Amino acid sequence: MHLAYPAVLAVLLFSVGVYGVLARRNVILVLMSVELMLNAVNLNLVAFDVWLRDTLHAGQALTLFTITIAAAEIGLGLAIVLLVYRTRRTAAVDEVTALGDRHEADGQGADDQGADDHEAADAAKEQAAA
Amino acid sequence: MSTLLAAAGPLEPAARSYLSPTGQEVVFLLVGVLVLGAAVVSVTTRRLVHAALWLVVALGGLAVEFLLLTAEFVAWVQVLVYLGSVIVLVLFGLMLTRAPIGRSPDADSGNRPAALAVGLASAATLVTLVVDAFRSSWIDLSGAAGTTRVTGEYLFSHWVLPFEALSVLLLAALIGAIVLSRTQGGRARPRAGKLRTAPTKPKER
Amino acid sequence: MTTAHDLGQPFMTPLAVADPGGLIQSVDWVAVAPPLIAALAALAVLVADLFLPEARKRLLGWLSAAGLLAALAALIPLVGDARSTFCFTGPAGGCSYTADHFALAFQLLALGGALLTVLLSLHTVDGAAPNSGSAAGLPGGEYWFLLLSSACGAALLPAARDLATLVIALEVATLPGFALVGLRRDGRGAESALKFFLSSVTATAVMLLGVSFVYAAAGTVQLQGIADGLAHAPGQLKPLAEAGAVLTLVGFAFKTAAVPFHFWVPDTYVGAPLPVAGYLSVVGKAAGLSGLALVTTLAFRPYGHTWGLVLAVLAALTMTAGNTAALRQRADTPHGAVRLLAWSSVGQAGYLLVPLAAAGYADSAEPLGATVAYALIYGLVNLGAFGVVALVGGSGRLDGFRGLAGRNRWAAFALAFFLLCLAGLPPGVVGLFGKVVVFRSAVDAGLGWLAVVMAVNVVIALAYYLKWTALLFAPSAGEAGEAGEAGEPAATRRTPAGLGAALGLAAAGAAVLSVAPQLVLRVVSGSLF
Amino acid sequence: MNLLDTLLRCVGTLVAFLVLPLVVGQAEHKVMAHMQGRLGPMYAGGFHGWAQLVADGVKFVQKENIVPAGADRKVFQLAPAVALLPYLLVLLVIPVGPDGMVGQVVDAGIFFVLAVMGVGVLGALMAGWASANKFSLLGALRTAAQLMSYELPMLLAAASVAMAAGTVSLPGIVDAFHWWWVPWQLIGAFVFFTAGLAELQRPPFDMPVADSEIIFGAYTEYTGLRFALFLLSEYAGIVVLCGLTSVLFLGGWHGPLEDDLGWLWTLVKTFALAFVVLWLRVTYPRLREDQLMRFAWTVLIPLALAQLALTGIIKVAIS
Repeated sequence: MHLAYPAVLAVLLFSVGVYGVLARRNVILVLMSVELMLNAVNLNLVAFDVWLRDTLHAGQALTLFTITIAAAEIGLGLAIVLLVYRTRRTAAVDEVTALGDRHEADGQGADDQGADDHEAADAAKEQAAA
Repeated sequence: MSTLLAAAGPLEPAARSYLSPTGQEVVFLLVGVLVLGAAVVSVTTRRLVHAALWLVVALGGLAVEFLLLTAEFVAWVQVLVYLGSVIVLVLFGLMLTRAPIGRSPDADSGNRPAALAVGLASAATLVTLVVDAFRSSWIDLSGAAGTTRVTGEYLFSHWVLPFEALSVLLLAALIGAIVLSRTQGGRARPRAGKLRTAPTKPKER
Repeated sequence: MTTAHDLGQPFMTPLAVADPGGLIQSVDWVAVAPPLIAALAALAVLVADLFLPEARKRLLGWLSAAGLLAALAALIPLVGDARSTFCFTGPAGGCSYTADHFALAFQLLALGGALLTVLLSLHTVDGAAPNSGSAAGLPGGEYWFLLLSSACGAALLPAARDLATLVIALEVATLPGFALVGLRRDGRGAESALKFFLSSVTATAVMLLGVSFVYAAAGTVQLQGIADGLAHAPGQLKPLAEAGAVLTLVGFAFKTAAVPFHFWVPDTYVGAPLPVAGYLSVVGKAAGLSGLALVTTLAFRPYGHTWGLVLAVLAALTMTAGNTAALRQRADTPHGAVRLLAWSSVGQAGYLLVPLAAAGYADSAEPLGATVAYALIYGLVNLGAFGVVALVGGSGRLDGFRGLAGRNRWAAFALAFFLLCLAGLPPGVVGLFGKVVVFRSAVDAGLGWLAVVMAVNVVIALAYYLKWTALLFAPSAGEAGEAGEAGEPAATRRTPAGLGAALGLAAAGAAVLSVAPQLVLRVVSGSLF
Repeated sequence: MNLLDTLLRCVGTLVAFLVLPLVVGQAEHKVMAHMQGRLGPMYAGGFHGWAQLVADGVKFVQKENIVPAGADRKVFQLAPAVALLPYLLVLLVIPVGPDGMVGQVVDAGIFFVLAVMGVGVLGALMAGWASANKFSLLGALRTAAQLMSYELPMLLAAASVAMAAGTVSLPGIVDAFHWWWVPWQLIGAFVFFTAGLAELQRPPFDMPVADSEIIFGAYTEYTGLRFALFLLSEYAGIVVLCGLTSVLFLGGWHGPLEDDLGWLWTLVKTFALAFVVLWLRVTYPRLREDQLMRFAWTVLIPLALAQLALTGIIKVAIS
């Protein structure tokens, strides 16, 4: 098999993943795009491993490791997303901005966080009532 | 699976040319187009759960590609981990964050044109790079490079250290995920079916 | 087989098991002891957490500290000759793990930094943490476990000698960090964790793509083998190899928070529990830095001038961006102190990159010594600064530090000392020496322009460090108005034992090094690999 | 192996896939009835109601296929297939008799089986989400959680057998079998079978699909043929689980006259286990959702780990 086939497929997949990471707004969709990128890398590694006839099988070993890393990342990542959703009631990347650099003076004071959480709780109540 | 693959095409690379692809190459290309198409739909569709399901198609197709590249063990691990666990977790996450049926307003952000430009640019660069580098390289698929026995041998004769480090990683991820998804003060919640002695209200946050 | 020959790949024999007994790699347990002990301690803490009654949970913190001390002690027998283990039983040879001077120095930094962090977080973990702004404390057992496993990864990383181990060690060092950042389980922590997580995973994916390209071009993932492979790679694969090298650097640059991969730093540090922020700023950065040093000086040696230039530009950008942003921090923003430290740590990362760039130009690993020395100094002092901020607590505004000398003299003196060390002014002589060493490495390598940029940056940094120091000794204006929200009670509270010990250790260390800087500067002269 | 041979094996597997679940289903009717002191279906087909399930099938086909208005049509319609197909694939690799009496030899048999069976959970998730019904969604989430939790002990138990046999190929494992493996791997067999039962959501592990609790969980909105497909997948699952358990832990085709009657032994063992599955349904009360989870994590996984350790120790002692 021509090596260019898997290699081109891999880089195209990777680019699709890059597009997804940049274009998506929902955090879980971003995570899925990252998975696409990682899978592209896996295809690359397997193809190179077979091509090189590597006696150490570094490519396949690294592929297995990458798959495991991806699983670990997605597990932890979803836990984080759910945590954000629970406290902020959103899963959109660009709505999670409470910590940005604020150069304009904001008079909220030390407990702005508390206010945030209360807002979230209120929103939740409204949703439940609706 | 070997017989199924054998039915697909001769294992020996007969002629090395772009113009007369072997049966295996044809299958690889067809599956590749499917994978790529599914991936594109997965990152562009505005229905959240559909995106995840298209991702299933893409990742499953990749498992087939691994099989075609004789990496059998990797292919099964791909199915086991990605299709059986990762996607299920993703769907779980989508459903717990209230994925609506139909189009979702918060699927895409405003910078799609920029993202498209970056994606196309990276695709163009990388494809040029790869095609240029591998224009005269062929894979010889005659040896079985990825059976379970071979995999076991190389993992445990060469890659013990990263393998052990991975176990730390997995345990840390597991504990981290559990502790993050536990609600605050969740240790002593009343079990269903038992009488509550006092109304359990979470302490003021 | 013919394909490999056509492209000049080293000939590889088909897989054959030489002897069944040699199937499993032999292990030198002494050499791997430091990360191993950290991992075992992590497990021990996790199991102990299950069985200890609620009242005894405090012991877990001390157990973690003991584990890290033991891991540090395990470094001592390794001083001297380099020892390698987990060697490949093939014709190619090479090892996955090597405990040489470089590895030991960074392991010292990682494990020592983790130990200081444990001491810093002892009082944050048990019970209600008064300075975190939320009533919920941190879940003890899990906190220590995650911290220790991250430290294990950070200790494994500098000794890793192949890309697979390197990548996994980097993940082991970072991944528990995501959970640690969000461990308070409130909105702020979750947001920080999310930002940290998303940008880090993306960087990992990009880095892995680079690794795959490098693997294709060099035919191996062992660092030494990559250097040989790249040197002899056919011309056709050169662009691929270069692209791979650049993409790999991106991943590590992200972990060191080099510009333009730094945007996650301030938000993450602010939302994280303070000791965790300190930990990330020191150990997380050390992990990324050691990986960067290994990859560049060992694996990508043939492309020294290319990445030398890239790193030099990165260093200049990083220190400038970090320091200017730190300068623009206003005194009344919430969490301003942490934000300032975060930006200053970005700036410091710029200094740390300078010797790496110099190593590319000088075509030897010699300038790396400056990075090691500076990283050790920076780690000690920066953790100390985070410790004082944790001690003072309150809203974390810079205004809250006004007149600290009047309320808590020792804390004020300690913070002032740490800040002066970071700035590089007497009496913080050690910071000054560190900067001089870094400076010299740049000049020696012929990077005059970088030296100038660095000098300008040191001056910029002086401004905000001195401003903060001055604030400590200024009379408290508007006592009554400030008292309510600046955390007055927190400042007059008795210093918790762990925090005090950590501050004492850091201050004593910095002071000793200021008197006798040759202790750490000796690293500069010796050979690292 | 030529194309004809491959085709023949595929057809054989398909026939087994269509017939065996029906046999189990019919057996369930009659066995349950007799255990409860009833007769069960007696009329369809004449002799003891043997054609009852065929009649049921005809009825299901005639029913209207309803897709709820708010549902996601495509996913809703696709879900039964996703739930059913993995079992067909798994059946393809289960060896029935010695000397290649198997649909398709897969080198990494155990891995293949567990990997493919894990995909089935997607069907339940798709069905539950696409139904636009909160009970369905809840049931689907419970199903997914349950399947993910029980996947791990199943994997560990299977790993123990693979370790004992020194291979992960299913025919290879049966080849290596000795009678004393039964006591040796007893704990593993228990864990595997129980976890498999939970993966099938058979009673007593049927909390996610309990009709009296959350009105059939993910399958609430399904009618007609699609519902029948879900039912079929449950019975196919029983066949697959029992077949796997007998191959992995009970020696598959081993028994008297195994050269000629090997296939019969496999079938006998499979159906004996299937009988146990039915028996359990009649005997045990349903586990509560939290008990279900706790059972997986605090009972089965430690047991599986213990079995793994035991296997390792004895394996080292033997060699």
